Amino acid sequence: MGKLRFASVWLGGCSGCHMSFLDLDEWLFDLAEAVEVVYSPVADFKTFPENVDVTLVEGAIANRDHLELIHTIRKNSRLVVSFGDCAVTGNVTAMRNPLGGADVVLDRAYRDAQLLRPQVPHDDGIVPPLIDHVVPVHAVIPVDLYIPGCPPPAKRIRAVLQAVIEGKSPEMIGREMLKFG
Amino acid sequence: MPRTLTINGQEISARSDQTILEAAQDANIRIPTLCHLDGLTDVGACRMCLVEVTGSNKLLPACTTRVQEGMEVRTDTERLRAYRRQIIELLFAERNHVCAVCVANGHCELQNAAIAVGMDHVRYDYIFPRLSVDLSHERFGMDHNRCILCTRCVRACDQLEGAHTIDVMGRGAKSLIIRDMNVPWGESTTCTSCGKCVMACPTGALFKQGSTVAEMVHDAEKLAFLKAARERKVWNV
Amino acid sequence: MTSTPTASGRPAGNGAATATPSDRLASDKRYKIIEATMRRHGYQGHGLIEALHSAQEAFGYLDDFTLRHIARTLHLPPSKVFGVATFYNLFTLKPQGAHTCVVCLGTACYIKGAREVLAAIEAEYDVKAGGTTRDNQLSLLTARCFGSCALAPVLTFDGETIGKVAPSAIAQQIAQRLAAARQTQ
Amino acid sequence: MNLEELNALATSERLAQAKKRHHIHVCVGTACQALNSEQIAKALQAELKQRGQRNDAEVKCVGCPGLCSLGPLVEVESRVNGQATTGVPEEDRRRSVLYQFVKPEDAAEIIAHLDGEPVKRLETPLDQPFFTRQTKIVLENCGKIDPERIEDYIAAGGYQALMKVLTEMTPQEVIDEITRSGLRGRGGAGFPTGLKWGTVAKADPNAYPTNVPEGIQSRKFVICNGDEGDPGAFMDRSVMEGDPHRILEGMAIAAYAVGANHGFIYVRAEYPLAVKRLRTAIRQAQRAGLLGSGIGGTAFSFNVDIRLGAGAFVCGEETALMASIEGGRGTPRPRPPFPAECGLWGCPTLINNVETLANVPPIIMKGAAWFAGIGTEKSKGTKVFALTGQVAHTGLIEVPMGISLREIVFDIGGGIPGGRQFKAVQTGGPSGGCIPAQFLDMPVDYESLAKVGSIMGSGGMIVMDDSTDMVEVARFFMEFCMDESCGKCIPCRAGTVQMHRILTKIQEGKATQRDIQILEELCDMVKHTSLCGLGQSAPNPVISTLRYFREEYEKKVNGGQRPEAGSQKSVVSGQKSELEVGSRESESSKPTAHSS
Repeated sequence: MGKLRFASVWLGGCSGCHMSFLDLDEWLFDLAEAVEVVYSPVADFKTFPENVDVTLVEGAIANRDHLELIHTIRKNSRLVVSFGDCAVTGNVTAMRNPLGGADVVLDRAYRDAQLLRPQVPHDDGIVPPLIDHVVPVHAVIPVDLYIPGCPPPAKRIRAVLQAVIEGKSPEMIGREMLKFG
Repeated sequence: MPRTLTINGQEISARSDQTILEAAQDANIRIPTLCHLDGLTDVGACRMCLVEVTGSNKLLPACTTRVQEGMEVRTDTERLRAYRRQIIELLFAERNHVCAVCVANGHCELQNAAIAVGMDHVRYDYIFPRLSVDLSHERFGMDHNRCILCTRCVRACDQLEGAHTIDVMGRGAKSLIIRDMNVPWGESTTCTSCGKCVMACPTGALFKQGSTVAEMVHDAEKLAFLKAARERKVWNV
Repeated sequence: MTSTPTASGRPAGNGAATATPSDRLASDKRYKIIEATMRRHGYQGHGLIEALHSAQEAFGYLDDFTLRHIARTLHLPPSKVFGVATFYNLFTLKPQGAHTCVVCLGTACYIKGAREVLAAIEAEYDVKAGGTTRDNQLSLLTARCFGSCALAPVLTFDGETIGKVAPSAIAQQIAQRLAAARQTQ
Repeated sequence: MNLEELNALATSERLAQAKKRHHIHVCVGTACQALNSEQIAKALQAELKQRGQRNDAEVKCVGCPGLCSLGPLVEVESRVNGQATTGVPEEDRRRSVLYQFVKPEDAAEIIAHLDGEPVKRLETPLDQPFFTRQTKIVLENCGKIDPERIEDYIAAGGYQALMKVLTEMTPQEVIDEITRSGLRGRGGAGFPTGLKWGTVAKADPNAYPTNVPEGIQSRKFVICNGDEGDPGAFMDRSVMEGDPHRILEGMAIAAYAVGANHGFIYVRAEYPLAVKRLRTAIRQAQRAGLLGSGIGGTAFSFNVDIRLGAGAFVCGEETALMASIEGGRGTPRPRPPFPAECGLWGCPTLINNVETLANVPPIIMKGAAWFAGIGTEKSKGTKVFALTGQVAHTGLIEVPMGISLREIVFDIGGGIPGGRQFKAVQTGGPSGGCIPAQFLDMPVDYESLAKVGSIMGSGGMIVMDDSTDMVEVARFFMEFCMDESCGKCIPCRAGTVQMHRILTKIQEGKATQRDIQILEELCDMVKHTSLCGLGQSAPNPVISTLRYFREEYEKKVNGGQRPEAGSQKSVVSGQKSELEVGSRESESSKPTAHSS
């Protein structure tokens, strides 16, 4: 059996889930035995590859770039895993939603709160256009597995990945595996 | 007169004035609840404690249904589990329950219920209503984002404190917990600042000022104690 | 809050800021009507909804002062009175415009195009259902069913029923009535 | 007033009426009144005065004769050959003419033609199926008597049933008679009325803690539920407006049977005319000694109060209605205990719908066997329907149970106008369902309607033609339930919001098959877990349209064309349109980087 082609992506989130992933410490070496990392914010890849076996998605869908990427991810991945509360629920990233839309949020961040030169950065490509409402990943594409937690504890990540490597579906039951927050 | 009934096949006896929920609690059988709180009257609103009873074509709330002789109760069927998960998902979608930044994280009955029903994600669209946080009271705060409208605070204020400062305004999804005529908490002229509502709250909707994430531990048992002490002179010291 | 004219043109329930509550209760005869309703129910809590009906009829809406007065008189907690006043659709806490248009959205009206009628009025008067125009002339409301289904789609203008209305004609029908009302003033 | 006095009043009133050769009935029901029918009555009266014919003709304002779509209606009943002497003239010497779309300026012509040929241009035939296919029990007085005169009701045999039960029957005999008649609740669920009465009669007023307010001398209550909230239903309104004393009499009989001394009529505030006429009727009945203490010279006392709703559909639910009468928020509570044991202020309480109570006096007078002879085996008597929507004759009809939908829609209703095809008939309002053409020959009774996924409901019957978008119908009713949910229980409060959201997405073409699956799961959950009837039946319009018109859902989900009529453009939320744009773009453009 060849190695699983493994990817992780960082969308609208704080990267805390990836930090927690790194908390797997020495088990990361075991993981490296079983998977080949083909795309990740902790490695240098430019485009999301094809034929990925499992992709961990951290973060909610918050802008146009996320929207584009998530469809590619779904198309190219056998297993898409919503990784952490932002991906699963929208979480902190989605706390801007009740404000009512992208413009209001940009005003709050770049105009109203600034004393010097209040303006929204407008140069091309500087900031991907925000979508009006942040949504969890499964609101856009079908998702195969959900790992709640902000961030998910390393043990929980390991339990899921262990099962995936062994070709089983992880048992998402109980406080250890399911607690949000 | 005692009644004999079965819950999940287990034969138990109960007093005739007991509800299914009370009988189950005495027999150490757990039935999930949200709007129930020992020490307050039951309203049968959250529907988490619905059980199947042989011979009834309707599901019955365990908290308000009295036991009957020979009753066969099932509390944990696949169908009930599916309904309970849907109810919890509806609550999470209805308002802004962000566990990660909630004062009650780790001490929340809604969060616990989500774990119990096996909720790994919410299938419904999040509504993201715009709701306020009332920090006008010097000791307590109210975050409507976290409120599940269980009315435990309303009942605690009315039945245990006797102030009836708190009630519900509006209706349907627009219902809102209010103090007096929808005044900021700090301006309420009837509130005694006794804190019973805060004790009664199952989530992070009511909290002590100064609590930060995961620091707010409710003290709901105090209310049951208070009632027992007042009415039956029972001090479990 | 400031004094706002009601449908009848009389000053609304909010008196001058200097008047004491008892002044206001004594000077405004409309409180006598509410008083009579409450007396009829023995000043007991079960008369609350009837009292709110009286107050709404007398003032056109329910203001804070009146709600507090009713709460005091019926020995009810203010939060309960407020909870009841906001539960029922017919009670309103905001002053209404000089004229009121209520569009029926019952099933019979709905399938005969009540939505389009409502949309036409909303567009013409730049007001959303439940709101009042900026000049306080027209409040636009919706109702669940007048039971006048044979006249569907139907609406009322200041209590007058207008049946079988067409989306294309309704704006003008209302304009005529508003103009007529202005002339009689 | 005792029985002799009642009979004397009835006789003298009949004699007075017999002196008139022409009885001109002007409908002043809500629909006709909205079309100025009171002006017509005034014009007719003025015309009579001018012509000096006042002595042999009278103008009477009456309740709804039913054919609202042709209103304002004026009916002229004349004695053709008889003499204006004493005695009640025979029926066959009377002639009735019905005028439609009458205007005040038609008064002169109508009066001028009283003795000659009817005014042809205004006449509408009375032998059309709309009238001939009906059987009137509940509505027998509507359109015939002046609802604001108790004498008129008494002359038509009113309050005889009350006198009969008070002087000849024990409460148990009354309950037995109602039980034998097979009468079932006309408010929706069809619970056997006799059984309900019997339960309240047997209930112990001290079984539960009570808190009856001071000044109300009763430990059991009778409530008439006049909170007719289904959109498209106005049966109860017409009865309350057209024959209010009938309801009072039915309530008094029920109160005698169950042992109550106080009653409430809970009426929608949206029905001001009904409220006014009921108030008048109560005053008149009290003055005549037919309400109050010592009714009919017996020891029986019964008072009636009116309570106004304030715009909350959920108050049609029994426990919510009682909470509202007690002055609170109209939120329901779990049952048991049932109102029959623990109702208003904790007392045993009988709640019956307007139409149910209106059936009571004729059952007492004509007997249970007579009533049970009408209708089907399990559904006895008649049912009043408000026939509306895409049908030629809209209005109020009363038909024997068991009549087919086809007879109602095509014979009585005159079929679908505008050359369109029948598509469905919606019964039971927001709690009911849409019945497709394949069931047109089905008998209309409680069980048959339930079998096809609808309910009898209170009697709204809305006909839909082939231009109707059934998903939109489902969305409309879901919006209604969402707005009317009291918010107490989670499944109804939050479930209706989510179901409405999915239906809206379907209408906007933004839903997937998965959404339909989630919708169906929600329907099942909300139906079985909601606290009260509002939530439990809220999914019904969705379930029934999914059952019979699933292809319309599928078409929209799969990006098909929407039917042109009935569909509404809803507000498109920014969120959804963004996602759509994104999903289209993602297919063509290559992602370049991820962002943080």
